[in-house]
Amino acid sequence: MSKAKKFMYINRHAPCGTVYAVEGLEVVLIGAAFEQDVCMAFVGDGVFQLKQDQDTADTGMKNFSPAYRALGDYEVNRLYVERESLEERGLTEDDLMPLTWEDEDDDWAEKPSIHIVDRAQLSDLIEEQDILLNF
Amino acid sequence: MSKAKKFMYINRHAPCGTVYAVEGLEVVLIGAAFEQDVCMAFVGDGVFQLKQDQDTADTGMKNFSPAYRALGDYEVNRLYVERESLEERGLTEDDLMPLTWEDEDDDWAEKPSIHIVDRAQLSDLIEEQDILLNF
Amino acid sequence: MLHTVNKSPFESSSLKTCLSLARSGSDVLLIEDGVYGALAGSTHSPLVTEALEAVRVYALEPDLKARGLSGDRLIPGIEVVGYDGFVDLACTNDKIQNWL
Amino acid sequence: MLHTVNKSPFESSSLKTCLSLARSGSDVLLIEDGVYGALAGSTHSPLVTEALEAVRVYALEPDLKARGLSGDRLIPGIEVVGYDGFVDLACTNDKIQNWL
Amino acid sequence: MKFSVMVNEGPYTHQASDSAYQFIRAALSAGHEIFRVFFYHDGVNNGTRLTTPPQDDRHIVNRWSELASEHDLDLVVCVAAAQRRGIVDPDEAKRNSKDGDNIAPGFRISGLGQLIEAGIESDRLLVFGD
Amino acid sequence: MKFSVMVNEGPYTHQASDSAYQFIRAALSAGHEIFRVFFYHDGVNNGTRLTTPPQDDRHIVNRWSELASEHDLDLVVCVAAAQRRGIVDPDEAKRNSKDGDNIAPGFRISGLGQLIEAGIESDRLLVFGD
Repeated sequence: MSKAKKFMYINRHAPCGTVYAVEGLEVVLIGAAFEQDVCMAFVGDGVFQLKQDQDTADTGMKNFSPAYRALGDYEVNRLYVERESLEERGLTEDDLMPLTWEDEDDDWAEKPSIHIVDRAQLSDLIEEQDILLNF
Repeated sequence: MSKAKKFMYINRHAPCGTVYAVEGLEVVLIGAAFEQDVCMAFVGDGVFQLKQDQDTADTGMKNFSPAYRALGDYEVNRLYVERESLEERGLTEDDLMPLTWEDEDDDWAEKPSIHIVDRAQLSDLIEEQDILLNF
Repeated sequence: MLHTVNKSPFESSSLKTCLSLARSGSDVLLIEDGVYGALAGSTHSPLVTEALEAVRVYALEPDLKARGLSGDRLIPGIEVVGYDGFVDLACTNDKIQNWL
Repeated sequence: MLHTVNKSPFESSSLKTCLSLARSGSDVLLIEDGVYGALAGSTHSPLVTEALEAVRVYALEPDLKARGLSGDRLIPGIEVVGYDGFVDLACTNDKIQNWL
Repeated sequence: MKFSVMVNEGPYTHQASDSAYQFIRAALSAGHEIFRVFFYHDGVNNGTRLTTPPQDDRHIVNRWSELASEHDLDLVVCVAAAQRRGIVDPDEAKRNSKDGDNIAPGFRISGLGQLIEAGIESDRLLVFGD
Repeated sequence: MKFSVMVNEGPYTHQASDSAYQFIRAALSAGHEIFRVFFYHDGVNNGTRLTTPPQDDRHIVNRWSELASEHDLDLVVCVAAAQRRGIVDPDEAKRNSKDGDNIAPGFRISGLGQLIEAGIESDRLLVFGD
């Protein structure tokens, strides 16, 4: 196979009202097996996907939010969250699930997966990619 | 059957990007047979449904916009268009299809079906209805 | 009259359109992604806070919880109801406009 | 880089989000209901006019015609292309971001 | 009170079908009557018996079928919308020369008049959709 | 140039399927290659042979089948998304104990890996959806 491509999954939908978030996560987890260069971005209502304490029991819907915690195990450990999107929604980083991954090159140190970036930084990151998929 | 109910069909979607406009029109035309008190409102992007000169040939999609001209024959002759929605979109009444109906109580005089109303008037009209369906 | 709004005000104009057309004294119920409109401290909060002077605003608790939103994060004056409360609102109001 | 926007700016935040993240020199193609963003004299026209200083904006002609929008109603500086032009834009740009 | 409910989106993609289901359950619990549930637009996709969702998720179609059976609900799929989207019962399959059908138990296919009738005959009509 | 296209919405409800079709036709006319068309989310609903749209409208499903036949296109329906929405081929019908299938000619059901592979193997990946 040729050189790895850079895949960015841009999450722009809120988690429960539509299926995009959960079916997007399924793509990311399957895609992780292909040894490409993978990252995720959370923009607009997509930042709500990472909100702590989601509990869908009273809606009868499946709670898939714990699956984000598995991303680190799949070596998906660069989750970029747009600062402006958080601020517009009255959220801070403390509202988000504390997602981490273990760095095997650093004695399995636990490191944060979530990186808060501003709009200009996100714009640069988007420009670096080869493949962009929105969920 | 009991006294006629007041049905208002509120059209809020643009005509071609989604099926709501055309499937909404199908409801209105079928519903006309039930001898209820029927009117339509066009709000937000719904005002684009009445735009003149729609030509879908190059998209391969069906052009259903001529069907609005049939509404008068089905005695659906009160089409309320929100003035503010037109203005926000840079449109005027002249951009809309000239829809008419023939008034059998007035020697079949041809009368306009489209009535431009402002937001406050539309709000009052909504309040008068029994059944509200959005397309 | 009962109005329901099911879309996020950050991505869709539904809430704004609803509040511009709902008459004074109406009930407005936020459901599904519409409950994000109940969040305090957002760019859309002032719109809802202002609307509360004319209409009652409710948010559906199961949909709030599903999205990790608790009562202390909501705009003061918004009432939280369950599906039973939704049914009650649909009974006490003589007509319903669902802003889809 | 090519960005496509397929939603009306009057009902959805897609165009605004796209323009806030598209870098200078990008191509932005309006398709489907996104072509309403090309309309001159609307409340969203200033946003697009301003963006034209940094990016090229295109609108898909079949989608404009389907909606009854002709060239003389568009914001000056927007280029109208057909599906063949869409294909060309997808070739000349090395990557594509579809703002769905 | 007599309710009718319109469902405009298919299973899973939007929450509409879930919300409608929960509303109806709550209404039935409170002793209200459900005159009809009308499936329109992509809502007709709730009426296929061919779905197999993940085992740890709710089965939206079966849930409708079971609720219909328990409470004798009238679940009506719009024929025009169903034809565009491929939901067919044995009659429709025959009429349109299809080699099979996919309608789920408890659903029936009928015309848009059933929606208007629901509006006329019910005290309240609620709509869930995109 | 080698393109792949992802379609995320079903027929008729959104323009996505029409736009994807027109784009692919234009790309083929210009001499480009279509590596794969991948149907995800409600896009899987493009792959049912049970639709019967009005006679004066385009037949979206048949149009895909015909284009696939003419140009040997690879039309892949995501299995996970299809299971949630009731699109099945004979194999899937057997595996999930369904009494029939509804897949349209020219479509095949496969996994999400086919999408990732399309991204890797193609020069460009375009997405059409809601």
